[in-house]
Amino acid sequence: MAPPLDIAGFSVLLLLALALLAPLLRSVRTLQIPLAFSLGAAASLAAVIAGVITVADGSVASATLTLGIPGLPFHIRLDPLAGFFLVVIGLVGFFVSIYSIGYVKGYGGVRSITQMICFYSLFLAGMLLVVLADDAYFFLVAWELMAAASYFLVMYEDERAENRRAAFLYLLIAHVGAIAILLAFGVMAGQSGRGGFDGYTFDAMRTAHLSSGWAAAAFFLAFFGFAAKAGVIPLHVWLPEAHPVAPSNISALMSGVMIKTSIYGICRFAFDFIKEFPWWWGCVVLALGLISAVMGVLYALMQHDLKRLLAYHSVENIGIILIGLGLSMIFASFHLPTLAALALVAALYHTLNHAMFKGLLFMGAGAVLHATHERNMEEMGGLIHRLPWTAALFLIGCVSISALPPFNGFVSEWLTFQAFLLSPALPHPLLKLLIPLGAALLALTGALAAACFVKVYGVVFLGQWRGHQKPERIHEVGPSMLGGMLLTALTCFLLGIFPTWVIAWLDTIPKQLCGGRLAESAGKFGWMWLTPLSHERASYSGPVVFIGILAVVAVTWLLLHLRATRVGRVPIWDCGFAKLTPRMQYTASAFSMPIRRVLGFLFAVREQVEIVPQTNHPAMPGTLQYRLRIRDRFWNWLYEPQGDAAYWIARQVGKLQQGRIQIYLLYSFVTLIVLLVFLG
Amino acid sequence: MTNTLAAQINSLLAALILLTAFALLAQRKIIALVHIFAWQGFFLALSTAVIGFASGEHHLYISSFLTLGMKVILLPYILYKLVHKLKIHRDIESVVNIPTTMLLGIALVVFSYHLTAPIRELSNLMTRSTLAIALATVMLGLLMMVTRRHAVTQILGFLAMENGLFFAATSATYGMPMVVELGVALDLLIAAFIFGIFFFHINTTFDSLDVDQMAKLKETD
Amino acid sequence: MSLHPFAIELLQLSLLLGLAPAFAGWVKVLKCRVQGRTAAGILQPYRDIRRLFGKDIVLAENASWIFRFTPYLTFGVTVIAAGIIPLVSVDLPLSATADVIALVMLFGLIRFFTALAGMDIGTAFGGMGSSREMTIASLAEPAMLMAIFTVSLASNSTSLTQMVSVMAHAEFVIRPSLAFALAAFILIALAETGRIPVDNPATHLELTMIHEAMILEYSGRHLALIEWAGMMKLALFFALGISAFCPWGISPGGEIGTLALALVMLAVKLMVGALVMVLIETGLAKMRIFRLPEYLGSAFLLATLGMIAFFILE
Amino acid sequence: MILIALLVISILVALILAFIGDWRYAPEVNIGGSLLTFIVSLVLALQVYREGGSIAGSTYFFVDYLNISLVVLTTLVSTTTAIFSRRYMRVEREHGRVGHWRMRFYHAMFQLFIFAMLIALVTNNFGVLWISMELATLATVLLVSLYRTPTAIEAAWKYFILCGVGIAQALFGTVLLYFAAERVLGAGGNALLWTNLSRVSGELDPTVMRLAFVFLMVGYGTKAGLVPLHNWLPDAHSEGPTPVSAVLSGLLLNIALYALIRCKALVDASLATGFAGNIMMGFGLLSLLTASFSMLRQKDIKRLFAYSSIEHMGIATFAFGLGGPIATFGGVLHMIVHSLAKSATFFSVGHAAQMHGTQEISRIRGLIRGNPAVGWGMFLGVMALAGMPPFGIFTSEFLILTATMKDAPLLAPLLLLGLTVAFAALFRKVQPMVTGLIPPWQKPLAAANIPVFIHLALVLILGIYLPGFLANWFHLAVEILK
Repeated sequence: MAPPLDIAGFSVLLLLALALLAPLLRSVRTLQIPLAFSLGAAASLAAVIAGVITVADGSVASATLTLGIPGLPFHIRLDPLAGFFLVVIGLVGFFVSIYSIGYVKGYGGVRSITQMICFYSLFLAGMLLVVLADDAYFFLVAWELMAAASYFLVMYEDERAENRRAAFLYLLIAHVGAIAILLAFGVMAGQSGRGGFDGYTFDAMRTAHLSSGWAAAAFFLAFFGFAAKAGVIPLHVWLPEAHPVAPSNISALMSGVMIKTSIYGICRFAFDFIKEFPWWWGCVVLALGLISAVMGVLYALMQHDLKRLLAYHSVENIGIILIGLGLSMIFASFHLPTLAALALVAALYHTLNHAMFKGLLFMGAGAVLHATHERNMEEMGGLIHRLPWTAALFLIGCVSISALPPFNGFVSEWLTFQAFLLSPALPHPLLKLLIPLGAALLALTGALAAACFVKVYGVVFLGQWRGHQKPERIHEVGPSMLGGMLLTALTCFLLGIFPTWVIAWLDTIPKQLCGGRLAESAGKFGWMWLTPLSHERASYSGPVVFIGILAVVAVTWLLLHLRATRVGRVPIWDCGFAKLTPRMQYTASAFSMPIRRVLGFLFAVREQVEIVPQTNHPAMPGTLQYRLRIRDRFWNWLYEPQGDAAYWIARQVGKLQQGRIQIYLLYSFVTLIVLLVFLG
Repeated sequence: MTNTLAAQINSLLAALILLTAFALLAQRKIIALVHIFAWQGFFLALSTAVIGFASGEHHLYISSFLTLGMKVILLPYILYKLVHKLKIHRDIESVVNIPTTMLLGIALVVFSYHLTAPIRELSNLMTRSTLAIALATVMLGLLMMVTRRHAVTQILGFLAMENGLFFAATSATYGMPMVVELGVALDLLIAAFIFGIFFFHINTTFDSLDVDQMAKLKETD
Repeated sequence: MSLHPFAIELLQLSLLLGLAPAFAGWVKVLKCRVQGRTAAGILQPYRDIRRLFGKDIVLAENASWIFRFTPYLTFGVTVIAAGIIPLVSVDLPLSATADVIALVMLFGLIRFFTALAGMDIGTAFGGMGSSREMTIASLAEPAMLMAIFTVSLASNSTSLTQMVSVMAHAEFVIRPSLAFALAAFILIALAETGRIPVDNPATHLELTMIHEAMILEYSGRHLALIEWAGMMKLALFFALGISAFCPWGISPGGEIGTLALALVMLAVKLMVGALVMVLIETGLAKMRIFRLPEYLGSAFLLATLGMIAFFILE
Repeated sequence: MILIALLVISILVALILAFIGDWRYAPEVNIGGSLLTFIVSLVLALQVYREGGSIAGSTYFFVDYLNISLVVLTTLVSTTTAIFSRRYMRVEREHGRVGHWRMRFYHAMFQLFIFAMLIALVTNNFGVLWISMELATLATVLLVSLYRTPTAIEAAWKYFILCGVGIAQALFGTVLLYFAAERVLGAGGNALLWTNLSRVSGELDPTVMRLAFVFLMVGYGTKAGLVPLHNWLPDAHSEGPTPVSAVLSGLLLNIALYALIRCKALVDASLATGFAGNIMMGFGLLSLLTASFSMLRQKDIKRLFAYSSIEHMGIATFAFGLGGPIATFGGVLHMIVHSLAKSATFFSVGHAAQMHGTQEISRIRGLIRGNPAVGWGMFLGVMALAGMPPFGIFTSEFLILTATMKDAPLLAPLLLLGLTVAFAALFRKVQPMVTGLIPPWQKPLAAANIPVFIHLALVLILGIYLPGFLANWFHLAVEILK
């Protein structure tokens, strides 16, 4: 069996080759899409294998390519952390590639499939390389490759203005982040004490000893950059713009894995490079995580564009992941390795889980879009009758993301809760007190997420069709799309049922990063029982819960069906109201109205009600129009001022170029004089 | 002829050059400006010759002749012709308040003296004290270009700067190496050719040589 | 002699399954007495359920499988939950399958599907019910967990058996943190089980109903399952409160004697608890939905105070 | 002597072109001549590489690692530009914007310009360097005003006057330099030779050198288009024919910067302080910030890229000012990749303007759909200019930024600001032009794509695979500047 690094390298090369040869594939006409995406799937699978092996045996392998600047050739390295993210990227990549075979067909004839294939594989390759890179330069190259490829994919339907706008915003914020990361590397290299190009290797940064000030500078520059990519509030504004307008298979990749690469980066910087850091770093990460989680889910609740809503949920889940990371950093800074390990595992586990169910949900949204050509939830309803399979799979996604047992989202959130409740172990009195309060916010997030997905599923799949076009036109999507979703859903389920195995597998990462281990305590009672620290503390058994519920349901069902009872199908009763029309159903906006009322102060909400009173009786309005506009407050708090400032400065600068040559001569004259004066 | 005498003559000529520079700043009539410029060239050539004679640097004669040929005869002639061809020999340019310009000019002279003082200490040439004048001439030429609005006067300012540079070369180091001198002369020639063309273009497109009309390319709003 | 743990498990399950309606009946009786009405008797709920099981099912045309699946799931999850909370003995095998957080999430699962069922038919009422239910839940759940976390911090564990045994063997002292937490828990329990002042189980007035609005379209055995599960849920919340905050007398093992004692204690506690709830319900009127945030907020405040008190005073 | 051959060829071609005038194969002659110089320069480069160090061609000319790399660059870009201008100027003629006489003039002046730049690069004598800089200016002045439109003439006039004045100051600086050198090396031509000066630079008198550097800085800074001496640049670049803009941006600015860093090397040696470096860093930052903010409001596509040239010159100047092996390496690399990317971008810009019959950004739309090669050419070129990897400009900016973070961390935020604004401005302007649907007024065009993609390929290669010999080449160049 080839060493994992080779397998990973093979997968990357395969993808790059695919990107380069995409134009040639055009010759195989109908086979073009299946061929390309099955190659993509194969590459992803290879990445998964490489990752799984590496994480399992905790091996570290590195190599140096002949590319790059001499003196600074491209270094690649595959350690458990990298391996784990290979698995995340690879798994979603695999499922999405399968899904894409069907999905991309929809673009056939309309747009350049070659372009899609090319950037798709570049995008995957970029993400894999980000994880594999082992020197600052190569990392940034991969990082920007990823950004650029996804930028072009967001631009894929570029005749629509919203796509162009979103793509621009996305690329801009991504680039600012990239420069921040670059500066962070600059700090590390500068302080690493190694001269020349040698300082840019990650080895140098691992061995670097930074003064606390420089360390903080490096970490927070990097954190800023990664947060910009992850969509941490308040740097999230691009995310709900870019993810919805991208093709859905791309949205799945972006939301599912791309934003996770920044989690990888934060782990690298904090645990691998800097290692020794003060506790308040963790607090900052934790705080931002909490804010992102709560605000993210609240904004999500306010949306009625399906994909936009899912995008805001990515903000929320990144928040949850950061909560785990922050806790882990806090514990690590007080040298509590086991607790740090628990929090870190929680974070990583949620990373994996979110990748799965968010991928699943975006694929589902894609299927809905594919079938209805509609993103506005207010125009949907009752799709469970038209798309039974999609509906079933989407439901699994909803249950998982709502952190409900027995699916995977629950396990990682449960672990995060456990980490929260370990705060008494901290020597710092204030933290002891404050951290559990964070748990309440996490609980709030979970509950709101559940509410939000009841809304999504209820409005999109349940009830009656609200749209204008005939619902009979809508048909279930093809096998490859269903297949991709099915596999993802299955993974969600397995990750929820067998956490002990996953944790045992993950164990090498906390061991490598914060010296703590979890496996033997977590799996002490066998695969059925998950006991993170000890069985007295807490225990959970996915299998038993699942089997138990299943058994009871089955038994009751059987008992109740011994006697044949008639099931009469009748019109809706609804307390005997007559003439019920689909327009009378609760809409998405209506569903979230109570929460909008309760927490409205967090948004820039503008509600308008126009009543046109009927002529004969004022109490009976003829028509009633209701308009609702909800804007992200961060726009006019943070972004608009910046833009205005930039243009103001630009106007001032423009005055330099005012046309008369004498003035220009004066500039040069004055410059000369000034320089001469300040010469002495 | 002793070096002291040569030095004195040279200083005298330097003074005259400075005077002409100020005259250029002050003069309103285009045609007169051309004459003053010619005089400046003449003094320049003369001083170069004197220095060459006194210091025995005979290549200075060549540059002296070059100067005479170019800046006293050729360029003024070209300008004269152009001015007549373009029928602007009567033009009187409105110059923004001359006294201030003069004061500025004096300030510049003082400033350039202050700048060249340390160099003066280093040098042991008899011409070392005139370097200040040379720099002053350069700056006055620049000042002229800033204050004037007529294409021809701007060119004259430019040429005055060139004079100053040439004078600086002679006074600081008894002239640049020959190849450089020749090259500069060549460039000057081409430049003359080009601004000649320009005068026609500008005149035909804007039917006047007032450069203030050429302010279309701007970014203010 | 002592019972085998699994025997205890079975005992507890059958007790809850069997006696939950009786408990619900008991509550109704009490309520009638307090409000000066004549009661239908403790056994009324049994009759209701039997009648419903007997009936045929009437389904709206566009009801999907989710609508039909929900009652079974609700019932199943409730039964599992019933097996998890230790009532009479600490030595409860199933109790390890889910700690208190998982338990809350299990109730969340029920709510999730009930709300979906509410939206499945596509009526205004169903949507309204689901919307309100989820809103209230999302405000209640944090407070709920905070209240419980106080206890789990005190017993530094989230596993129910551990919490119970720690609390049971703690010498009886007034712990301000627990007092606060208990108060919060009661408020939340009222909200979660859909009682006044949050919801009114005995109404079908569109403006007041929340939980009822979601299950409006149910009939026959589906409704029976939901009702039954609801009664068990009520009992379970009492049980949860009792075992979290005042588990005294619960049997450490399986000896018949202690078990018997524990049973008696439990019965007494339940009755008292029911009385308390009835008094609250009679004393208060149902709130407007948009006053609920204040109500739940105060519950959250109490829970938080409890936690702070734990760190500061203990 | 190859070196002489290089110069002779270009001047001969210039004369021939002036002679044959608007013969229908004149463009091919132009291309051939440039190609020939390119090949010769390659040979020369090979020789330098084999013999190592610097070849003193004669007392007047010499070649070392630094200027040979620029020579090769110059000849290469001039070749590709010639190829581009063949198509481009044909279209211009069809549109009737240039006539018979002007074509002759255009070709002759183009080669003369190349000739001047080559001399400036390979000369050993600071005086001659100055002369050839002036010559290069004069050669391009009338190219800028080729179209004879009022704005073109205005631009050319400003270019002529401002650069003339600037260069005059440089001459004064040279005089002072000569003054300082003469007192060490004695009078006569040898006192201005780089080879001698660099040998004795330690002994040059600091006060004089300080004074000299100020004048040289202002002088050559004007030609390098550093703020606040830059005002001629956007006008000249936007009004001239696109091939001229390409070489002005791509080459002439480089030459000016080259002169500047040569002077800096001497001044640093004699002063042994950061004086020159600080001044250059100041100019660099100012240029970067001013230019990037100006880009936000440009309405004319060629002005936009003119400002981006200022921005990149600013970055390079800053890098050289910062000094140190990594930053200087970055600076040299930046000069090269920038001129490749910028001229490539100008090529596509020229065609885009021809397709839409205007240089107004707001009227150029849907390029990729209209003409994929042009559209992608411009898009990729802009990505390169904006500093996106894997293009070479990212490499140099990476090195410069990280070096800044090490040596002058407090300036890093300013760089960050400048680069961000420039990035935003570029994409804000260019994205709408290349994407979207084809506007009705767009006309099809047979574009010259080879030059664009040659350049972009080179920039790409320099970004992901800098060949070993090239790298230590640059390292040696950096050594020279120490």
